[in-house]
Amino acid sequence: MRITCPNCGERDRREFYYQGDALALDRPSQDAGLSVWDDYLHNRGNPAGDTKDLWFHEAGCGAWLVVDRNTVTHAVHKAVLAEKVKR
Amino acid sequence: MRLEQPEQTVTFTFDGRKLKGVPGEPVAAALMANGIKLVARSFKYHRPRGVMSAGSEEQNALVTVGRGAQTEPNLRATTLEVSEGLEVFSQNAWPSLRYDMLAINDLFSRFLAAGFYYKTFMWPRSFWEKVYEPVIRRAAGLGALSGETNPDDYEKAFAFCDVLVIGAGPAGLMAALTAGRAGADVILADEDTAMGGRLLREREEIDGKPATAWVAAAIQELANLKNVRMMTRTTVTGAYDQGTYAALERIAGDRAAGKPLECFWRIVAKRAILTAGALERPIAFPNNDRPGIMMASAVRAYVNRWGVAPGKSVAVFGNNDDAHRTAQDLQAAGIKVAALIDSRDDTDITSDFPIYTGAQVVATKGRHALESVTIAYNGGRRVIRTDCLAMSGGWNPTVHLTCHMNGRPTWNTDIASFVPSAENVPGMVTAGACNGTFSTADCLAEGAAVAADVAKDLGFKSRVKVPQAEDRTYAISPLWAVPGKGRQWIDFQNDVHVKDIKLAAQENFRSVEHMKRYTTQGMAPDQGKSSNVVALAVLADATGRGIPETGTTTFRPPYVPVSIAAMGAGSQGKGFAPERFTTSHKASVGRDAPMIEAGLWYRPSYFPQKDEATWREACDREVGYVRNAVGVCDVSTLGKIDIQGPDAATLLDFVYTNTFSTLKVGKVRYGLMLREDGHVLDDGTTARLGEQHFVMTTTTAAAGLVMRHLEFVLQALRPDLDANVISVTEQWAQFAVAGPKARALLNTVLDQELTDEAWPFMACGEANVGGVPGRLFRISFSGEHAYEVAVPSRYGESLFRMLVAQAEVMGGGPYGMEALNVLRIEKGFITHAEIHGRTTAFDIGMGRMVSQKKDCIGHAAAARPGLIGEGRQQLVGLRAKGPDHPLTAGAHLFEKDADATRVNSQGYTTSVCYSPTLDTQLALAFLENGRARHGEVIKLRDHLRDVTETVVVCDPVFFDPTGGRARG
Amino acid sequence: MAKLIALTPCAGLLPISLGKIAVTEVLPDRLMSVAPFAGQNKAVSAKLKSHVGAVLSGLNRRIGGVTWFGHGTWMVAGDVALDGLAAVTDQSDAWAVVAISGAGSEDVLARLVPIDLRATVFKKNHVAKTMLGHLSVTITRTAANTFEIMVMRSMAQTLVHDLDVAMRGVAARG
Amino acid sequence: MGYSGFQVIKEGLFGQKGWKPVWRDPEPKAEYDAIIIGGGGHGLSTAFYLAKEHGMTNIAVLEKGYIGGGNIGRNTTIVRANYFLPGNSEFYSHSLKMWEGMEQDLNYNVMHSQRGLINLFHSDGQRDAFARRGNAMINQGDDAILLDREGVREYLPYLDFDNVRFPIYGGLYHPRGGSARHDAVAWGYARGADQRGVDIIQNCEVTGIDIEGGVVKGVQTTRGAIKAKKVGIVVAGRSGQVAAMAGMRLPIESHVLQAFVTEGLKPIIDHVVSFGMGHFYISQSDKGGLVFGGDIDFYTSYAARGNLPMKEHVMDAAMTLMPMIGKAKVLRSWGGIMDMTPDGSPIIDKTPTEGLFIDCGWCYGGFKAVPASGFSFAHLMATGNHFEAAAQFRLDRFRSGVGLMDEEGTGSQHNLH
Repeated sequence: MRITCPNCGERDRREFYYQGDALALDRPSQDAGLSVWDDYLHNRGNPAGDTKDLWFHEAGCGAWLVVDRNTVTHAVHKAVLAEKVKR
Repeated sequence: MRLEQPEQTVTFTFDGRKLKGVPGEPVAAALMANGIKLVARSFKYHRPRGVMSAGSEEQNALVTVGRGAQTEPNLRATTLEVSEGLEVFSQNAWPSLRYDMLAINDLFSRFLAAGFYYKTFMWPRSFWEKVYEPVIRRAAGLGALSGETNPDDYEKAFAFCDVLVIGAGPAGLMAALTAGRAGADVILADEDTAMGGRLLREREEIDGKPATAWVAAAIQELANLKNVRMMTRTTVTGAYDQGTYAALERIAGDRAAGKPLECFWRIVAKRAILTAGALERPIAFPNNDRPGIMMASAVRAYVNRWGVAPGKSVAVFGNNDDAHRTAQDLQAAGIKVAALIDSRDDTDITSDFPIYTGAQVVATKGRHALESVTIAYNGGRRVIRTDCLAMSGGWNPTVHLTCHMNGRPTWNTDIASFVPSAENVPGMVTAGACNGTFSTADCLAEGAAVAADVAKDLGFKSRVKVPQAEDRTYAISPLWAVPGKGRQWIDFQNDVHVKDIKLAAQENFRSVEHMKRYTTQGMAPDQGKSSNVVALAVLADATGRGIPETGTTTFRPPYVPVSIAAMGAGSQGKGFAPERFTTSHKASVGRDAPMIEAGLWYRPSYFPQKDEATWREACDREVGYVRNAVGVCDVSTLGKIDIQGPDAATLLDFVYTNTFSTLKVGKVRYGLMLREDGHVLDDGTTARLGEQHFVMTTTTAAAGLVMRHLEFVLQALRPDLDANVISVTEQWAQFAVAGPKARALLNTVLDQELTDEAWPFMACGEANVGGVPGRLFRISFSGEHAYEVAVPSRYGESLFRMLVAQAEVMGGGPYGMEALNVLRIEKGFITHAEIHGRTTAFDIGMGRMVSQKKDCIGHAAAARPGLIGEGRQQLVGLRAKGPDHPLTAGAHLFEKDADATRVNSQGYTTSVCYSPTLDTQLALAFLENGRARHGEVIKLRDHLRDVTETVVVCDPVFFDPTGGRARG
Repeated sequence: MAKLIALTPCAGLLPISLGKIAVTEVLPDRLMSVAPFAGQNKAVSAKLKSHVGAVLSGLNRRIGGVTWFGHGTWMVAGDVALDGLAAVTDQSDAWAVVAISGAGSEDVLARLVPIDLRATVFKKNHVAKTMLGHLSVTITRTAANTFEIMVMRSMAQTLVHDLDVAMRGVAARG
Repeated sequence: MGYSGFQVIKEGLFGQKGWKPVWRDPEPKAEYDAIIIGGGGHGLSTAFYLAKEHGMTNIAVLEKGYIGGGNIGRNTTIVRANYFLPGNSEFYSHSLKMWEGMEQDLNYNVMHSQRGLINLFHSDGQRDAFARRGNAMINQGDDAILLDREGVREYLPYLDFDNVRFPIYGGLYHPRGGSARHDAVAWGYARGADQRGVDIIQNCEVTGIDIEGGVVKGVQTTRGAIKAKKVGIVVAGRSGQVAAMAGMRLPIESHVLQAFVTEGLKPIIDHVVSFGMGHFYISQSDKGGLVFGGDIDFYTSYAARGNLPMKEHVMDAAMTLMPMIGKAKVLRSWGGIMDMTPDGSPIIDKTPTEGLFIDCGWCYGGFKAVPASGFSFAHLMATGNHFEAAAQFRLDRFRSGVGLMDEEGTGSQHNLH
């Protein structure tokens, strides 16, 4: 798999660390309650199709990316800087 | 027999027999030239087998090459190149290829039908491992590994191109020429020793010249194009996401010259053109596996390309026009054609050799070499004496790579075979025979057209110029199996025959996947390249379905077997992971310290002295340095992260459970970090060097993890925070100087006087060493009066030597990991032995360090009911009965009189040591409700090491509980 | 008075050469990482221009002594004072810097680096944060046949070993 | 018909004509007492034990493709009981005991071979963790032996002990660990269930779950609606999609785990061996192929195929651990889709919908669990109570934090287990 890092350009999958669903960006408040935190930490839509997830260009520029990709075809549609998505 | 005398020959051996061969020709050709027909024994029934093909799809002729550690089993004699001194051995036969004891399996074959082993060998139960299985295992397997360490070099490499052309036959050469001429970066890869594909094997003309001349000209032109890279002996083995292809290159030349044997390529191509050709498939007639029965196209290859006659009197059996070529080529080469047997009634050929149309081979004779075939013809039978039968059941396009990304091929009735479906592998197109396009003229045209389209897509302008070539039609009438007496082999490599597949259908293994798994069809080294379609057809027939409904099994990478050494090149020995060395490494090694792995780092275990017999003696002495004088330890491996910015303190408050915004400049604070799920991530100290400047230390193990975590927080969770983090682990060589004489020692190396007033416990700041600006931290991981002094790494070795020399003057010296561990256990300080990923702040008694005034990572999840409370196993100390009662790490804990069973287990030890300071054995442990049980006597049981001890539960801080020594 | 002796990261490891390819140690005087605070890139560039004669380079580029060094970070060869504008961290001792030069250097790196370093693609003063074998590295093309490679100091030996093996592989092919 | 050596000889003499279908291909009925969605190892064994232990024979297994086509047919066939956290420990211990009688129970040779499993360790810290595990295994009544370096050398002389990046300190030897013929397990259970009257229905994809008033009523399939009062979801790799039909969101991510096999070789690796400094484990099949695997590909995927960097990493580990393996050749690599949970341990539980049950989240340890998982799930479906040895595999443990079984200690990131 190859991902186009917004900083570095297209790179081999081996340069990236994968974390998981991009819902991790939406951290609940401290007092949101167990169920909200359970959803945030554990429960996943886990789609067979397009998904957004978080990757870290660890052996590259060190940017956290939100990658738009397909879990069935492995097509990678887009990668953007996580800090831009968040802002 | 050779058709012409070769210019040059070399000597190689087969099973010890010296033979002449032409350098570079396949061993199969050389064996043939030497009249050797029997070259292998089959997998299951140990039937005598000969060479079947002329390529990497070979099913029968697997051999072993070399001796000792260089032994390489399961090489195909059809692709193995002859060289001087090459030693080739047959395999899977004992005592010899000719007289193989296990051929007895063949006699009992009626009892060894597909899947028979699922139905027996069940009684008595204990016999499976002891009796049945060992016998089966010894009989199974083809070649043997030497069991010795691989002595050869292999390498890996990356390559990039606009267009990867896979296969250099007519379509591939045209594609490469077209794309190359247009200016695209082209890689042309072919698994053969020379470019040209089937044009090297056929008698054909292109542009009025022999095809081989056209090939030579094409290669010359490609070689002159700077943007084209030609890779021979290179098999593209797999297609992966986003245009990544794996390829295996067998490197030509002398093994002894230090050349790598193979190179495993990762090729990234914007586009790929698959021009992999097609493979001829056998016909399943009775006893179609005798040595001397070959693929018709292979016979042409040996005659036309290698100048070797596979037989003296050759018969040809086919169901398609292409088989006719074989007969014609044999005749042209002056080899007797015993018969052309065409299963079709209406075929149109005239010649002066015997032709039987509407005929089928129904029997064969000859144990170690073919002697005759019997054909059914005109309602009767006829025996034809022949020593070689060339068979052709038609052609299977080599669609494999188009299926590597889960694509499925489509059945094409016209050619009775599967062809690639469109859009199988993004960026890859197909042309030529692999696409079901068989005539040379069509292949050339399709290769050029496809490449022109690809070049245009990539922004290049191209002109299509296609040479004139033969445009024969390919007519075929399916013939899969011929009934008769004797087994009709389909998968020669796994000894699967027609009856096996019928039995599978009978037992409801009707799905093609079930049939494959039940009969092992297509699971041998060739992965059913030649046989799968025949098997499908037989299954379709047996289940009353058509072939398209029956479907295919999945082709998966690699296309040809790839050695583990090639894909794992560079990792043997120490190459598996980088090695990290501290600046004091050489000095420590110079003191004979055993260096042990700590993550990727090496750290000294202990520093032995001459009179010491065990590591314990050294360790006790080093502990004594720190407790009584002064010890020096390199702590540079701990992660150091520089944190700067207006929001640096806010960041720290968010990632640590405790508060850092209140920390004063020039001070250090211990911090605890949680994962978002509420368990401990790491701990360490963070120093405030300036209002907006901190330096964080992490454990050695978690340095990378914490760095990634901080970046995650800053970029993904809190981009509103204006702070930057960068690792400075490598910038600073940092040494712990610990013990009552620590200050005195430092005063011998520091440029300014170190005083308790200026440097109280947990102070930090700049300090110069010999004019070099350094940093000093008054922190302690031993519980003693201690400092960590840091200088830029270039001075690390020098400072280490200096500190150690001064320490020795003061009755101290260097200490290693063993002593460091004892010192911290005595003080109840935790490491990742305790914070192993399942512990919470509550468990380690730091619940109160989780500030309730602010949010932090892990705060909410740590409050889950399951993560706190009496039922949790909590950190405690355990004290043994005395110094002669060693405790073991990993032992479980039980109430004093309880049985050592799972339900009774209340905890376990994590770290143990002999404490020379307290002269007893200690352990840190987790114990259910442990904090409330100090003073209780419990049982420690280690089944593995047969240790049972009674121990007293106590506070984990065994030594100096008030911490006066570190402050003093 | 104590006197500390300095050692370079590749002391005892370099130089090495085989055929036309040589690997030598590069010893920058001073390396400072510069990570501008929010909204300060322009101001930092202006200051750098006066300190070291170059502005913050673009992504994946080097200008003079200023090398892009990853997300929001540059490595500056030389002393800088950017108080309040950027996180400035002394990295002078953190990196082993080597140069590989000579015809065939690209082939050596192609055995180790998963990116396209051919001259048509990766030109002079192009920078890549990438891998070399299992190492994280920063690679800059400094001349037609010369690349500069930066690796963490502690891993200098592995870098040199990996280059050495790849050089022998290239040489053996002739 | 019973299978035996006698029968094999008899059929051999009479041209194999007498062998009957191993399972029937019945048409689905309009209604069953219970439906199992998923004809993999766990689903088939659930059906078998529902019939055998609970007398529920009017049941059906619905399989969208062919039975045994999922992870039961794509794994590296390792069978072991070497867990150390309560919850897992007793469950896998129970499972191993069931393996030990499986062939006789099923009258089918699944070639369960207790050739012994050796987990290598490469540091003092790892040794301590393995010691804790080994002691937990013995506490549970299973077997474990702590080997030092020389002890490992006696069993595995071909490992690189001397010139290696991460030297071998020793190993935890689990003599009762081993391997089995994976496909045969599916077929054996299918045959056993079929013989007891269970309908195994292939090419029947469930497209919806009928729920009324919080109670399950049946399923919609590509072959029509089928009613049932009890429905069990056992569809590893697709758990999220099928659970979504019942409005559930699971604590599961799907990840690909690759596996590899070499050509047949004469016996060389007698044990199951696992590396401690990277995910790599290997055994040799009875056919002679070296069967091995590594870590998951790390990113969520349903593609059932793996990437190249992970392949290389696995080969790297092979070469550093046992460099004698270099000249063996990989024939085939494939991927299975794993249900990865936040603690690396499975789920066997009721769902909020009455009559709907779920068995999922086996991560990459599902093969060895096949008998006990089916046994436990059948128990839960038939009686409504959790089987004791599987009682901790609850869905709500993540929410509450009670009874987490994070053997790896890597926390709630699904792909790290």
